[in-house]
Amino acid sequence: MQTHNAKRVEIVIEAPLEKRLTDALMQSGVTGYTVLPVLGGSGRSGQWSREGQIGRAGMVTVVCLIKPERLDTLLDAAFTVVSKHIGVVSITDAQVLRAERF
Amino acid sequence: MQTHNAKRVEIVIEAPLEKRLTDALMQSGVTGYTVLPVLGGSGRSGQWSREGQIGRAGMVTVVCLIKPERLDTLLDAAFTVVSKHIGVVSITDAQVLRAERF
Amino acid sequence: MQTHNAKRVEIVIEAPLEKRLTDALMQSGVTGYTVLPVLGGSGRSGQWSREGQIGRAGMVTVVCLIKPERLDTLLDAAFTVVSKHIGVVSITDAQVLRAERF
Amino acid sequence: MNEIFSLAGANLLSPIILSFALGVGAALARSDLAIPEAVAKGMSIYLLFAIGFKGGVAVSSHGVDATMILSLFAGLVLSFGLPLLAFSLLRIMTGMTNTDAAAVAAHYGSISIVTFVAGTSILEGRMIESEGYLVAVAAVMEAPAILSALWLVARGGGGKRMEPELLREIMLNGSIVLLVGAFVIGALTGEKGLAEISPFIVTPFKGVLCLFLLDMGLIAGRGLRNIRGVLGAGAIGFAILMPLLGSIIGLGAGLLVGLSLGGVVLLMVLSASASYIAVPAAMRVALPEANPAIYLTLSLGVTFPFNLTLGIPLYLAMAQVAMGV
Amino acid sequence: MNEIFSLAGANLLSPIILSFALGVGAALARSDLAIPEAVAKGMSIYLLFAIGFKGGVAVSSHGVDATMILSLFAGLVLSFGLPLLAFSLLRIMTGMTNTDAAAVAAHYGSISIVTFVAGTSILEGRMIESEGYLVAVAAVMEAPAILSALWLVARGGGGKRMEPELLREIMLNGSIVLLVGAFVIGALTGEKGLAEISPFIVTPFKGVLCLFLLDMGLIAGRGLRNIRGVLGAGAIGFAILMPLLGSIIGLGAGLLVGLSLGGVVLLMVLSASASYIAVPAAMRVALPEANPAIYLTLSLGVTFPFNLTLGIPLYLAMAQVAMGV
Amino acid sequence: MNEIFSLAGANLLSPIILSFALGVGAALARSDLAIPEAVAKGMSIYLLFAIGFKGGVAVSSHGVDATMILSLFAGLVLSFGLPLLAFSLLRIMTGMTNTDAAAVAAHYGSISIVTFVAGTSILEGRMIESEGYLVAVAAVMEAPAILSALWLVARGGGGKRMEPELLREIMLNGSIVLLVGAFVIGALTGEKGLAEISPFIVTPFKGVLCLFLLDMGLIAGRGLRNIRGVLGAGAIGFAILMPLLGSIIGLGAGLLVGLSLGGVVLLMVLSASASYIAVPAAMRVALPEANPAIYLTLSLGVTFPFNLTLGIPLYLAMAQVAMGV
Ligand SMILES: Nc1ncnc2c1ncn2[C@@H]1O[C@H](COP(=O)(O)O)[C@@H](O)[C@H]1O
Ligand SMILES: Nc1ncnc2c1ncn2[C@@H]1O[C@H](COP(=O)(O)O)[C@@H](O)[C@H]1O
Ligand SMILES: Nc1ncnc2c1ncn2[C@@H]1O[C@H](COP(=O)(O)O)[C@@H](O)[C@H]1O
Ligand code: NA
Ligand code: NA
Ligand code: NA
Repeated sequence: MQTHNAKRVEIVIEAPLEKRLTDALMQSGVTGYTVLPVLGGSGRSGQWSREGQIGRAGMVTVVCLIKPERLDTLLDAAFTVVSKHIGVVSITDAQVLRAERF
Repeated sequence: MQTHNAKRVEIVIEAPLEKRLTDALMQSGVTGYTVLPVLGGSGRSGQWSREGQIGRAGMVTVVCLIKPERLDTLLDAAFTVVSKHIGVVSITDAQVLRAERF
Repeated sequence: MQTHNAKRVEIVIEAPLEKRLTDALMQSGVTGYTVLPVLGGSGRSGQWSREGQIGRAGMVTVVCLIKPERLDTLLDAAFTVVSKHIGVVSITDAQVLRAERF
Repeated sequence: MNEIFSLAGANLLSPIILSFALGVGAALARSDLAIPEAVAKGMSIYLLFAIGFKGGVAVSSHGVDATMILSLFAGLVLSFGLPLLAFSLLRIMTGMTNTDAAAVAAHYGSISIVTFVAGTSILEGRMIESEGYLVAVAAVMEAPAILSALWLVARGGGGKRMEPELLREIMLNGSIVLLVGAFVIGALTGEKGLAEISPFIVTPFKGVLCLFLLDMGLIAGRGLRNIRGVLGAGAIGFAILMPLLGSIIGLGAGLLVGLSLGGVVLLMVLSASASYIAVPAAMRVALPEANPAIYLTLSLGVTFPFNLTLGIPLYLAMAQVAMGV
Repeated sequence: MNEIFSLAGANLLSPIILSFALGVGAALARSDLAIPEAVAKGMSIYLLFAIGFKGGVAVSSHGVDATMILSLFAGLVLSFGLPLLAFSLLRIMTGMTNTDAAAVAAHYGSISIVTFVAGTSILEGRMIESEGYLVAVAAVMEAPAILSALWLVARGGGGKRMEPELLREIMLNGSIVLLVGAFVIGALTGEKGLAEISPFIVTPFKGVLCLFLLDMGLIAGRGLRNIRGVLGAGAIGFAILMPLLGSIIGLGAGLLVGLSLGGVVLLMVLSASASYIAVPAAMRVALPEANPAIYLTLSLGVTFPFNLTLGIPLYLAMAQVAMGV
Repeated sequence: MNEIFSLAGANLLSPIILSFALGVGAALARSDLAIPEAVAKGMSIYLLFAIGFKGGVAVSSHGVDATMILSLFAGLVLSFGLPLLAFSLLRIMTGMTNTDAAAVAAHYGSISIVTFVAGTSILEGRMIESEGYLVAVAAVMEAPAILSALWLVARGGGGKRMEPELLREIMLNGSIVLLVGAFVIGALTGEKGLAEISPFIVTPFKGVLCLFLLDMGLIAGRGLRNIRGVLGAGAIGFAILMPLLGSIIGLGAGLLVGLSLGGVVLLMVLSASASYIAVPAAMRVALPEANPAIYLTLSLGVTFPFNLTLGIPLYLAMAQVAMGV
């Protein structure tokens, strides 16, 4: 089956920032994203778990598939939101079906 | 540690289709898959969030690790279920431990 | 934007083992990880779904981004926990922002 | 007419309706108020169990009779038939595709159990009795409309055929199984069983319904926020006209069958209400080309609030006039 | 014998058991009815809190006495000892590996708190009093069986040793902590505390239990669907024989200790019941080579429904005969 | 003084406080006891709805008067003003950065609705009446403190300006909307509405509060486990001193406004309590550089338990002395 090159960007970020991040992504020309729940994790700012959260904000993972040429615009947009906050950004090479969608 | 080439296929699809998709995958010779919950997302068919869902069906992500040579069969099988529905399919190159499992 | 090579390790494992796994990862020098919930799946030990779980232990996915040179130490550490249990390990090449974090 | 509005007015001031309104308002104002999905699903399980159980208990003390059999049959006919009316109206009033129209039609042939519960609640508040087995009628009306809709598409050359697996899924849909199962448990254990668990399923019922309707309001409000893009005036008109027509047909059926005033009103409510749980899920599998935004917004964003606020008091008044009580 | 069956019959017609049956039926028919995980966990927290609290209140009005101490001790001995019996039976009746047999044995030495609650409920329905501290005995019986099982494997050369971390986890398992904690709170606040919260933990209790058992039924039913592949006749026989033997040993222990009729029955129920929450989780860590499908299906798919329907009435009848009441 | 301790002692033996203690203990012992997130959120929605509704009903039977308007105004002033005091104290007592101090200050100007509910509960237990509209005062006090904190940072050259989107989010925060919305529904439907749903929102309230506080205890306990690394003695001292000062200021305000004994105590409790829901979420967006471990641990790990156990009885005694009753 015909597949097309794409980038898969995965951003782990605090839940209260989710809307700001996805708005920034959409503005940068992204056509879609998927938000996954996160149970817990650990990083520079320490360990946390969803059940141990006060106010239960926690974190989410936003996954975004895009055409490779759009990566830089996306990262710039994401970075304005992510930079000062708790979270990480990773990118993998991917293939997608139905390239016209991305 | 010894690792082996594999493909990681990630399919975001409507929850009512989950069983049809995993049945199709198993029939295409896949030996396993993992289903992750999805909180929300956006795509050609608009934006949605799990808490804003009526009937609360929502979407799920199905992740499937396979031997590279089985990719095409898998994609064909997945595509019969996914094609007319809301959802996306992406593929990444991966390495797995214990290749005899896949 | 400047990105850096990294490995993305994804481990699907039984929930009662989560703490043992993340402790082992941290001891192997990993600086962070993210735990995602799993709704269900299928593998050599059969099919299961979170809602069909007695005691509701289920499985989780642990995602870990690391510097490539640390991969082997990580896999060794993970393997001591995963080997006898139900679960799979996969690795993908990735890029990360802010390499100093990993 | 005056009486209808004063009843509607009284109705509007009940905590149940105000909770719904709070939800709609919060969603329109884009508050982040949200009921966790698991809690909302838990409440709907509670409501289905309670309403089914109470219906079964009512039948156990009342017994099976001809009216009951006839009512179940009437429910079947209505659920099969109403989609045909809805489909014709949609073809006249809107520019929807065949498939979209059929999908919407399926929703209006099926029922909304929460609208039914609200109707029961309003009748209770006015001390009007109704036949317990109408819960079973509600269950019977859930699924047939889906078959009619698929037939409508197939006839139009859509080439749809019913997979047996889908049929099984529709009939064994969780909410139907729970409603019918609780009904049977209620019928088997009767008043004695009810006495054991009524502090759980009867006394707190209305309060749980408030929180549940708060959530429905939040969802409906989010739907309304997007209404402009999705729906034209014709479609919105349909979502008001169809329940009115449905209620009149339900009135006729109820009179024919010989139900009591309360029973007639509830059959009208069932006919007038539109599904937003079982049918949407089935449509995603059976008619994936149909646009979910259309049928969900019409059913939950327009018809549901209309029935909850103006519809039910109106149907009660209509039944009172028709039955001369 | 007749009496047993008529009691079992009455029991079978309670909403609690019928809810369980509804769950089993829905699962066997492959309905998509499901209770969200969070709601099920919430209900189990509610049940543990309520049952612990009520037990503590009973002790606070009754005081600590020698029978209580002896009962706790009996619970310890039973939980340590029953796995040895179970293990021997399994080696005789089935072809399971050493590890699988030890894992199953751990489940049968430990207890099922829901079976205990159902027992309490049936006693209450028949106006039979029981000692409140049996809740504490239940808590005491949760964990020791796990140690016995690990010893059985180690002895067989499995080379298992107890990590201290695992021991801590087992002893501080959430359900044990909650049960014991609520017991202590109940004992400290007594009738006064109970009066404050009884509209939450007493009156709606049975209703919540219905929904909880609906969920247990769904899970048990899903397990039963896979029973053929996993279990032979020997294993299924074990899952019926073991609770019977356990109940007889519990009967002896209860008589020795000097419990009341109700207390004896509950000790029998504890001995006869098999864990499906604390022990499976511990087994995944301690004996990962053991096949979870085996122990879960036996415990929840066979023994749990057996105890719920036939077992408890039988144990009550046995105790009545033995105690001549 | 004696009286305070005996009241505190009685208070400590209530199921509510003991449930909190159980949670703290379980977390400190690293038990895996946990309340699912969705259930905890469901309970907090229940509590907010119930407390808001009851407040509204109280106002509907009592009517709007000058004291009510003054109290709302006092709440506004307190919420804007207390952060300034808190900030100054923090700069003196600790070495926190400007941003951290401002973030902590926001929490102490805002309120903890659960502390408020516990206060209501203790007053009820002692048959002390209070003005129903204090619920509205609580709602009014949630957000202004956040603005003060942002102003403190901006003034310090932090270059923060309030995005309008953030302001909207803060004002339409789910818990504020629910509390105010339920208050309005209660005010509109009055005693009649309350009668319909009181078996849901009144009778089981205390029991739900127990489970909710169990969860709060678990969270607070997990926070306390990490207290050493995060907080020095100065910060911990602040978390005890600030509520005391806050309560004295609240006392003054309550006397000035002319509230009843119960009303004064509740205003003291509001002033003394620190937010741990609305404010932390706002801080993550508005002041991401502030360390959440600091403000969460102080607010929930130190001040919340202090208020719950010693604080509330103390504030009641202080008010009794000051008002000579
Ligand atoms: N190396 C990593 N691999 C995977 N996830 C990470 C990693 N580092 C941080 N995270 C996730 O990002 C969150 C915030 O990280 P940090 O900003 O470093 O505290 C953590 O709680 C984890 O969920
Ligand atoms: N570019 C994308 N990246 C990640 N997820 C996507 C993307 N496009 C669509 N999705 C996901 O797939 C769902 C359906 O997409 P669509 O069929 O385009 O409406 C969305 O709700 C998202 O969860
Ligand atoms: N090929 C696979 N692709 C993705 N997930 C898998 C695969 N095989 C197993 N898994 C996941 O790992 C779990 C345990 O696998 P197993 O140990 O093979 O029973 C399954 O329930 C799945 O969630
Ligand atoms: Na209808
Ligand atoms: Na046992
Ligand atoms: Na305050």
